Amino acid sequence: MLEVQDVVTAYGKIEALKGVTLRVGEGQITCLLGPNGAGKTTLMLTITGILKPRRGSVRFHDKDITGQAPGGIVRAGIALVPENRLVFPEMTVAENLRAGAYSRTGSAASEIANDMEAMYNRFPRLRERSTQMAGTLSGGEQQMLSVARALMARPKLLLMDEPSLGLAPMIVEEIFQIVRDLHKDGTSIFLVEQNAHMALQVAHHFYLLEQGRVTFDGTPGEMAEDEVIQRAYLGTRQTA
Amino acid sequence: MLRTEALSRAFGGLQALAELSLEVAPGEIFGLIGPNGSGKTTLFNVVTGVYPASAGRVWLGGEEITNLKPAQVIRRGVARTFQNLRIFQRMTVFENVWAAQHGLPTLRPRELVLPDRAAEAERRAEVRRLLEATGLADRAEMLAGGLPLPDQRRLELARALARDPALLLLDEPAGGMTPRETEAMAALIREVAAPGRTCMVIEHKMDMISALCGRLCVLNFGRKIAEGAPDAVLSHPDVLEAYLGHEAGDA
Amino acid sequence: MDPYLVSVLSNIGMISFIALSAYLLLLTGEISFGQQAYFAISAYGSGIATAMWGWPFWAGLLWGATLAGLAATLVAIPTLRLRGLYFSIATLAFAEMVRLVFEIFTYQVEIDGELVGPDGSDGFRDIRYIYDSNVTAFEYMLVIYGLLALVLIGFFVLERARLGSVFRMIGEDPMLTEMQGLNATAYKVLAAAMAGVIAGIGGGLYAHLTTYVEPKIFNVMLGVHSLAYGLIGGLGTALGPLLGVGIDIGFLESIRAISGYRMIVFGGLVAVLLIIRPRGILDEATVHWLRRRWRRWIHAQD
Amino acid sequence: MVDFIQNCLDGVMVGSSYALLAIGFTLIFGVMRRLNLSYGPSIMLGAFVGTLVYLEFQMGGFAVAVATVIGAVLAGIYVERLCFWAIRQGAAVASMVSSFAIWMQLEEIVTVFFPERTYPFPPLADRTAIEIGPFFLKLENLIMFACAAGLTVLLQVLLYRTRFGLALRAVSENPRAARFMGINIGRVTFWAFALASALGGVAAYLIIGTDAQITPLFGLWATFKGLIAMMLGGMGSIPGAILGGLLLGVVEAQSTWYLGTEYRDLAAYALLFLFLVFRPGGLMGQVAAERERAALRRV
Repeated sequence: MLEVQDVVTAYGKIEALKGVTLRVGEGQITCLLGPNGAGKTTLMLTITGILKPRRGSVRFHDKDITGQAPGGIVRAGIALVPENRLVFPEMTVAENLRAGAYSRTGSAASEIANDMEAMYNRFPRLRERSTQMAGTLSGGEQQMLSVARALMARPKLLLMDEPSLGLAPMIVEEIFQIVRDLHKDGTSIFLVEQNAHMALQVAHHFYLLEQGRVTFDGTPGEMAEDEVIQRAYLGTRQTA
Repeated sequence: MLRTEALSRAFGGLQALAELSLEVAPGEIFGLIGPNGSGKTTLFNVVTGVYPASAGRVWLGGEEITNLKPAQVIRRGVARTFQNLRIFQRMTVFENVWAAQHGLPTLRPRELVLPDRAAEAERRAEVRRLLEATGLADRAEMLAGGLPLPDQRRLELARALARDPALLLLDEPAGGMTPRETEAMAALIREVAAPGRTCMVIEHKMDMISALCGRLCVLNFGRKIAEGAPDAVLSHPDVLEAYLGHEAGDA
Repeated sequence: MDPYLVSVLSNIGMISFIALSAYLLLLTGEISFGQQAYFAISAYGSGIATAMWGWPFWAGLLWGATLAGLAATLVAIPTLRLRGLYFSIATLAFAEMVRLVFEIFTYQVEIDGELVGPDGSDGFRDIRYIYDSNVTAFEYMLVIYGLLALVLIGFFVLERARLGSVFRMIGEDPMLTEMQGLNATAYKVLAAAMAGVIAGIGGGLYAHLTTYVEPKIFNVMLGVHSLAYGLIGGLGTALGPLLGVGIDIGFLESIRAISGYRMIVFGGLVAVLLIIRPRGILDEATVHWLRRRWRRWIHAQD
Repeated sequence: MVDFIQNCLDGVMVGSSYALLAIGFTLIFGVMRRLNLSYGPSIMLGAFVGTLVYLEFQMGGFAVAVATVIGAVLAGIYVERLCFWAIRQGAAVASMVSSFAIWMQLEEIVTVFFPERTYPFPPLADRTAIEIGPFFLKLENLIMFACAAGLTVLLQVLLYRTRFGLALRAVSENPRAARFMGINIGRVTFWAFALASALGGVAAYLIIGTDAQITPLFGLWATFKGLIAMMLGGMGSIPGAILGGLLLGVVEAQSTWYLGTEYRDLAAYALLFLFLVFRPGGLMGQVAAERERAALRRV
């Protein structure tokens, strides 16, 4: 459904992505692993149209979306749950959700209200806090709001940039449960994670991004067998 | 060397450090691990006076340094590096390391304007030695902003060493590095940085941490959940639960 | 020498002091809209000393510059805690306060049957020391450039010394500077005091050249110009602000075709330069590059 | 006591013009987190377009008002493209200095075309004074006060009830996240500037109308009054801008009465300086100060 072909993205002279090729299958959970500074967030920004690639193409549903404006890409059906959640702290929970639906110019107000209702049903805690400022929410609640806000755009593909970052293990479990539920409801998911253990439980396909290059491409089974990845992203006990 | 007693720091409702008591012995390499946001960097910030502590106390080598101003803490023999890399981008590599000497207690205020020839030559030679040791000598005259990431991390280390600190705080010194670069950095810490001083290292790279550190402390929600030798700590059930995840336990 | 040329050059020299003053603060990362306040304080202070108290010129100039430095220190202590925009606006507010105080400041004594001294918004006339002592305009220009040379030498010493490096460190990252064991606030106050003295020297020279100062000259436009000179000419070296002054007064003011449109050209020039060269023509990278070329050239000669 | 209250009333009346100017400043600062110092000169330029229409075509109040607003918006957009849009993020200070440079430019453009010291402007209302007990109010000031109040309500509705307002607030709180929602930041800031300039045009029309004459110095006056009012109120808060404007007006009126005209501006700057040193967040600044602290924490 999403095909990234030989993408090069640079900040000035420094190439953060040095020819990345990968694909995200329809109805699948695809996971991208990699160390800090490998270019994972840059890839997310390139897919969402915030950064323009110097070379290569991004195709979504067989349509070239390279270099389109971010608004157009959201309308095409790709929404991002950004790293560090990035909720609007001095707007209420309800306003945050409305901001998520900003790009849906075609939808009637009632339709958006219905979707907000659906979000409150999926995340009851957000309903309780719908008139609170988002900045007063706990980290886990903010992450849920961030996911709900992205879903308000009715995406076909949901990009999630390190949703477990800085969250307590129990909340991480919860977030991954949400990922499973969303997948069950038919949303394709492209997940950026450092928490390889959790990702292994949900993802259908793995990519490893290192220094701007894809250095591994395979199934969870293949990944679990790869010794280098074992050591870098899973194992701690072998060397300990 | 460094001792904290019930050290706490809150940001609004968020408890970044909760009654943390630690003791780091002179000469050891002490590892600090834990999930993102568990308070590791906050500990460095409170120790170096960037944030005042909400409660609790800090001692450095027997002297209480709780809530001293950053410059005062640093002048008592502490140096640090930064997780998100802070270098003086508009200065050359050489100047970055040279800059660390401006605030040395041994440098008299007059020397900021009118240096003693001999002493200044000796200090400049020391900068060159450090650049040599960290493998940056051939880039001394480059503007630091143009260095690749691993070199910037090494530059931070060289700059910290220029203060010849008794306590060296390293915040993810191998962050964003490939395994090979990580090994090189570990060797640099072990052979150049650590001898003759106390080090505290924050890292997410368990290979590096367990090979480098004599003792580890694991933080979660600002609290200590385990402390001790790497083997014991990394198989501690709470640590697996909070930081390493269940799978590691099964592997 | 042509009297017109002497007057233009004298002007360039005097304005250079206040441009260097703003530049020194720019090095520490602070934008001051208010250096004209110290220029004014010294203009009045040194004028009062020579015209009313009968002090010699050099003592009056020293006194004016000292007053300016003291005032700058006193203002710096509370305001340097403020960051960025807040500091800039505070300096602006202070400078306007100084100007408005001079609008109502009256202190006159009778000398040889005539009232001498500041008279509110009518200004301060007859600061005649230079003329009474038969110093020619050309000689006075040499005095200005002599002092400017001294200040510039001071800057070059500073740039090579650790202190200059401390100022630049603060300009880049005050927190990281603290992490090198340096009290960033104290050094900023020092920089502000030095900047006050430098502006003060310019102010004292100005009062004695024109023999007449009035409060409205020291308005915000003077402050902004002096700030803009550094930003145009470049923040990589003390020659940057001088280049800025030269471009504005020496070049733009002397082209007939744009007389009456000078602000249009100057304003546009500043705006465009801030887009394409945010740290001026002679910025740090350019200065670094030039130094390397120079060193290489020297090597090649050996 | 009667004097004191009359001064307060006068202050509030004059202060409503400061409040009008501060709203535009605040709108721009709220969205961009940057200061537009050439706000005053750009609406001054707009007012001179109005004067041109008044003098050349002998048209009345409404046409002049429209011309003023159009001129102000065009000048505002010029400033936005050159000093804000072209200078990218992280350069708040560069934008501020650049807007100061453009200030000088705009002022000189006006003086080239309008070399006289003052020009006539259609008066806003007859100089009728309204008596309430021992107190006097002027009709034109009441109009201004009503406009300030009305515009505040309108702005609050726009900010809190419309899609554009949602986008505007999203951009000011977190531009990065706003982009992920598909909000076009460039477009939002463009329209915010246009809106602020239009408001400034209205303010200029009302303020200059009360004097019935205009000078190029209006730009400097408008920037300083609006800026001081905004900083007193707390940067980025619209109710704060109103309060700051009124406070400034009252302080000026009282100092004029008790100390004399020559102390009026001095008192205003002294107040600003003291506020900056002791309460940089301004009257309504708790929120802004909190935000600063939050930003610091992320360092």
